[in-house]
Amino acid sequence: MKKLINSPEQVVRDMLDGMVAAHPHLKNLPGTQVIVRADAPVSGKVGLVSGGGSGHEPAHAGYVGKGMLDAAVAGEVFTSPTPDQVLEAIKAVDSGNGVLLIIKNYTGDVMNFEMAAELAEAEGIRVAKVVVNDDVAVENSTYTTGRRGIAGTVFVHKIAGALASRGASLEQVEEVANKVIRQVRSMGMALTPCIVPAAGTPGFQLGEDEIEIGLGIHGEPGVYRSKLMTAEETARTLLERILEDLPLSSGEKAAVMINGLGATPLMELYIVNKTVSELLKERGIAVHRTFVGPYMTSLEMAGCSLTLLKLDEELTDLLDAPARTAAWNQ
Amino acid sequence: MKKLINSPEQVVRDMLDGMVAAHPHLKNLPGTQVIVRADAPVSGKVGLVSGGGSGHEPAHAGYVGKGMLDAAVAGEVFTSPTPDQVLEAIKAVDSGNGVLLIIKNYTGDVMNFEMAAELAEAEGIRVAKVVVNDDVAVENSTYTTGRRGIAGTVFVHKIAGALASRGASLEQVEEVANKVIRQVRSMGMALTPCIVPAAGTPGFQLGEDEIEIGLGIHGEPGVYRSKLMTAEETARTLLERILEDLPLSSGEKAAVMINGLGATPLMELYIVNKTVSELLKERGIAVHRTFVGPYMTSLEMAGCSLTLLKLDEELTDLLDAPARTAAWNQ
Amino acid sequence: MITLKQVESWLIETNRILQEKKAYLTQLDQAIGDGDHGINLARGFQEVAKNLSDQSAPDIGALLKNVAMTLLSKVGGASGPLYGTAFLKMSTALKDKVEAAPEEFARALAEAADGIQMRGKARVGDKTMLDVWKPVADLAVQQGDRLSWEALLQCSLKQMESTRNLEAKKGRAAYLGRRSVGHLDPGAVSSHYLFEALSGTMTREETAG
Amino acid sequence: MITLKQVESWLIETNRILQEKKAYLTQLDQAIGDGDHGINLARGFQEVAKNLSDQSAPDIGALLKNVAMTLLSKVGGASGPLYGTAFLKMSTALKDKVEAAPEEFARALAEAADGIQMRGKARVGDKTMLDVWKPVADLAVQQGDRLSWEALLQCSLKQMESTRNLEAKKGRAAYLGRRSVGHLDPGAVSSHYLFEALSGTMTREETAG
Ligand SMILES: Nc1ncnc2c1ncn2[C@@H]1O[C@H](COP(=O)(O)OP(=O)(O)O)[C@@H](O)[C@H]1O
Ligand SMILES: Nc1ncnc2c1ncn2[C@@H]1O[C@H](COP(=O)(O)OP(=O)(O)O)[C@@H](O)[C@H]1O
Ligand SMILES: [Mg+2]
Ligand SMILES: [Mg+2]
Ligand SMILES: [Mg+2]
Ligand SMILES: [Mg+2]
Repeated sequence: MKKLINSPEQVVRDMLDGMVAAHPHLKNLPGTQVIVRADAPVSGKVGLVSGGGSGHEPAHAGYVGKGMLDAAVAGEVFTSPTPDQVLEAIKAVDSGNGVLLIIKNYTGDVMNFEMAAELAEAEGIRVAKVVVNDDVAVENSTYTTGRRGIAGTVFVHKIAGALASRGASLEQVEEVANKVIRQVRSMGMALTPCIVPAAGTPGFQLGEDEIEIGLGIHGEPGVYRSKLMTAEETARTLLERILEDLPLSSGEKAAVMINGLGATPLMELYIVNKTVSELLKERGIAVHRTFVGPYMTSLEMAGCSLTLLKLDEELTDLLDAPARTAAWNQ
Repeated sequence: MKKLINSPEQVVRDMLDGMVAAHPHLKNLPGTQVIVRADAPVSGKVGLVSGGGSGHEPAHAGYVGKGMLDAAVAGEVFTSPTPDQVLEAIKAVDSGNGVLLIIKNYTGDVMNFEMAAELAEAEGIRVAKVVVNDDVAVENSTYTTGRRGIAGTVFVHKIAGALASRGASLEQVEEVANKVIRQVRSMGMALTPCIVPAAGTPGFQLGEDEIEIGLGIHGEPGVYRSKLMTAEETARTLLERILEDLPLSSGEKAAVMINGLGATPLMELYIVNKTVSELLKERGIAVHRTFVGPYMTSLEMAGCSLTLLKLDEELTDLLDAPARTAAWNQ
Repeated sequence: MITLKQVESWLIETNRILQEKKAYLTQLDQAIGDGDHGINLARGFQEVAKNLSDQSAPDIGALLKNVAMTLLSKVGGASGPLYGTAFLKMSTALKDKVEAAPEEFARALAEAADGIQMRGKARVGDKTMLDVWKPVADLAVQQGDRLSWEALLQCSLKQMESTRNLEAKKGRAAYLGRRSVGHLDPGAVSSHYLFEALSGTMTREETAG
Repeated sequence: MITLKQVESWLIETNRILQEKKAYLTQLDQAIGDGDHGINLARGFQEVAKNLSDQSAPDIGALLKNVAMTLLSKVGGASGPLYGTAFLKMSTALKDKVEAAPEEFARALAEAADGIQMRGKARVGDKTMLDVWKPVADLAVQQGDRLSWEALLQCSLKQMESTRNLEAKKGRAAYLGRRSVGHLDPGAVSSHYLFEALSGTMTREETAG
């Protein structure tokens, strides 16, 4: 295992220290793994809290700042943070206007955030929750765990954050977050596995000409294994599966994210985007904006995910609103 | 070789297509590998042109936009672009106020850009050149090639770009670029090699517990090989070498860049920054801003470089001036 | 009667096994999950064992409440809230008790299993830790004051093994669908270690006592 | 006399060798450079060969000028401007010639070598392509009209080999310092292929003619 780390047990602690050292607009709540805006709580504003296991950087602390999140809770690598930590985040960002929890749909995240919400409500804080489940690779069914939350989560942060910073109510912010969740879909693929530092070995093995399609962001294997494909075939595979689930007709408008999983360089992501943009053009779907880069990673996994967000006027306006964070500035 | 590409011969072409598709503020000069601002030439402004081999994304096209570069010329992977291409860039961005070429110090880049400058001057365009050589890993001597240009180049883009966008003259922009070059130093290290797509095999081999110290950004081997170190030791090694060459006293101010080489995730870069920020604090050096991320990469190489830029009031002001590009927004 | 001391021994023995099996549990989780289960539980129970030696609780209920809070705040992931809830429910069932009759302890286990079901919304057969907890607790309740630790151990082992051929319906392994078949569920295995420790501790103490 | 046709054959033969040695040159460049030398030259000379079959030049000077412009715009890197400059200088020296005497051709080679030196600012012994060009051109000039293609080939080979034990002072290999010793310079090797093709073409044509 070749990593620039000090010790596997320390990675999250060290990373958070390095992060607040780099970004003066962030602070670390003492004794916790919670990163909050240095000016939290922002009075008159609904607080936005997200988080999850670490290893997805810049998610989520990279999205803390004006116009996006108020706090991010970092669990151990690929391990949901615990309820006490989430509670600290909620308390730190509540200005009396209530707090929205943006949760990625994993059993652990949902349970830990739910318990924190119960604890916060017991302390008299109004809490709402939304659960992001954008990953179309996974069968959606009420009998199972349902779909995972992956890169589409970042659009929820952006849009809910923009509305919150305009002074909307908790109910309104929750509503727009749920609208994004209804209109966003993603799917990923991996060229290589990743190594949880404390585990020291890769989560799965892939042959020199094998890839995993429909992969999550926790180093878990994908939905099926395939032969290495060209960037064009990859883009087509991901896009077609997404469009099956989120029908977009000619004339409709979308935002696109080509997300790198950690070790895939921008060059390759742009090559994927070439095909994605061509295919969308063929179908008459207007691309309002395209985001290319590492937005929701999986340690040093090589691969990418594609996210499509169907836009209407409201979402477009909020997507384009200003934001000042470590990983999203506009 | 596992890459998200269509064919090794096509990577640069496909990438540029994907890039202009993603970023409407960019356009590709037809029939070339030149990316220019969509609104070029900007009247009344000195034009800024940079470029080099591809494989360093987001460098350089990711820095084209308001407040930074006017054009970036993309060579084949790790291969300097040719004089005719650079000439097209110069012609496209000259508004009559002259053009500054920002060249990384590699024999090929220097010669190709020089020839282009000669051709442009023959066509009556005023051209100035600066050569960035921030890599302290390499012995500096007039008898040799001298130091390489690596991640520090991005600070030159930012600061010269800011001054140019304020309407300064070619001489003034050249002068401030040279000031940045005098005050910026970098050094890199790699955990893994990278693969030039058309070559298909890694440029060098590293054992499971070996790293290269003093590495460039073209997949060339480093200055020496070492055992795998902790992030702390790595940060210390790079920083000490830099400070030997760029003495910074207590009370002086610097900007810091922790640059990822392509496959190193943000988590690890932040862990490196933890130590860098602590060591600078110990020495009483004030960090004005810290940039963490992939700024000047080397395909899918794992590793990082550290850059320090000594700041005075002028450079601070220009560093903080607005910029709107794909990879640097503020 | 089950004493406070025995419950302490049980937890220390559980920690010992989990530390020993940390890598194995992580391997199991790598196959059909995200590879952190062993790490998560080893971190949590390490802390439980540390707290046991640092401070003493007045009764079984208080002791198990401390354990629950430690697991909730140290484990994370899916297993943190699940194990945390299980111990919280047991602590409520054994509130103020300095010792517990076998049938009281069995009812506490049943409360714990129901807590896991309530929190995780899984059913037996979904290839989760519930596949061990529920049948073991049911057996214990059924046996009442004639509780056999050996029978409980066998049931736990059998249930753990049963997860191998199931298709996961809950938790991270569910994303794999049919590909989850053929692998043991890591949470079922760690739960079995808990019951192995319980049975071992009780048997040893009975023999010794 | 060296004819326009022979110069064309020389370039076609050079391209053939470079395509064949593309991977080898790239390997050499991976060892002490950035691994693109074979790719760069193969791309450039491929285009040269293509242009030769597409259009015909009236004389050697014009032909070599086309070659120079093609290399300048297709090769890139360090070798593009260097080879481009070399051919540009040769084209000037052989301007308007439909055939060239051996001593004229030798002077053109000397101009080319000087062009490489001017452009790259290297000296012989710096472990660059100049280590082949300069001595080969010097020998050719010295031999004048008694130019021996075989001697020229031997000189080129020897000079190419000489780069192995040198420490690089110019180009990318210079960053390696002492670590560059023990490896052939890729540009010296590709330059040798150029002279191998020259010697081969001329010898063959002499024998045939
Ligand atoms: N809904 C659920 N109900 C009961 N047990 C569950 C549920 N979801 C997951 N589990 C258990 O949790 C175990 C995984 O725990 P762990 O690896 O620590 O968490 P995570 O899946 O968040 O990484 C699974 O093996 C399974 O036994
Ligand atoms: N200053 C120089 N003078 C002469 N030849 C040089 C000089 N610098 C480099 N070269 C030659 O160029 C070759 C490398 O070419 P190439 O790999 O195509 O370019 P790059 O180094 O830009 O990748 C070297 O092997 C060397 O022979
Ligand atoms: Mg986990
Ligand atoms: Mg090169
Ligand atoms: Mg797990
Ligand atoms: Mg090269």
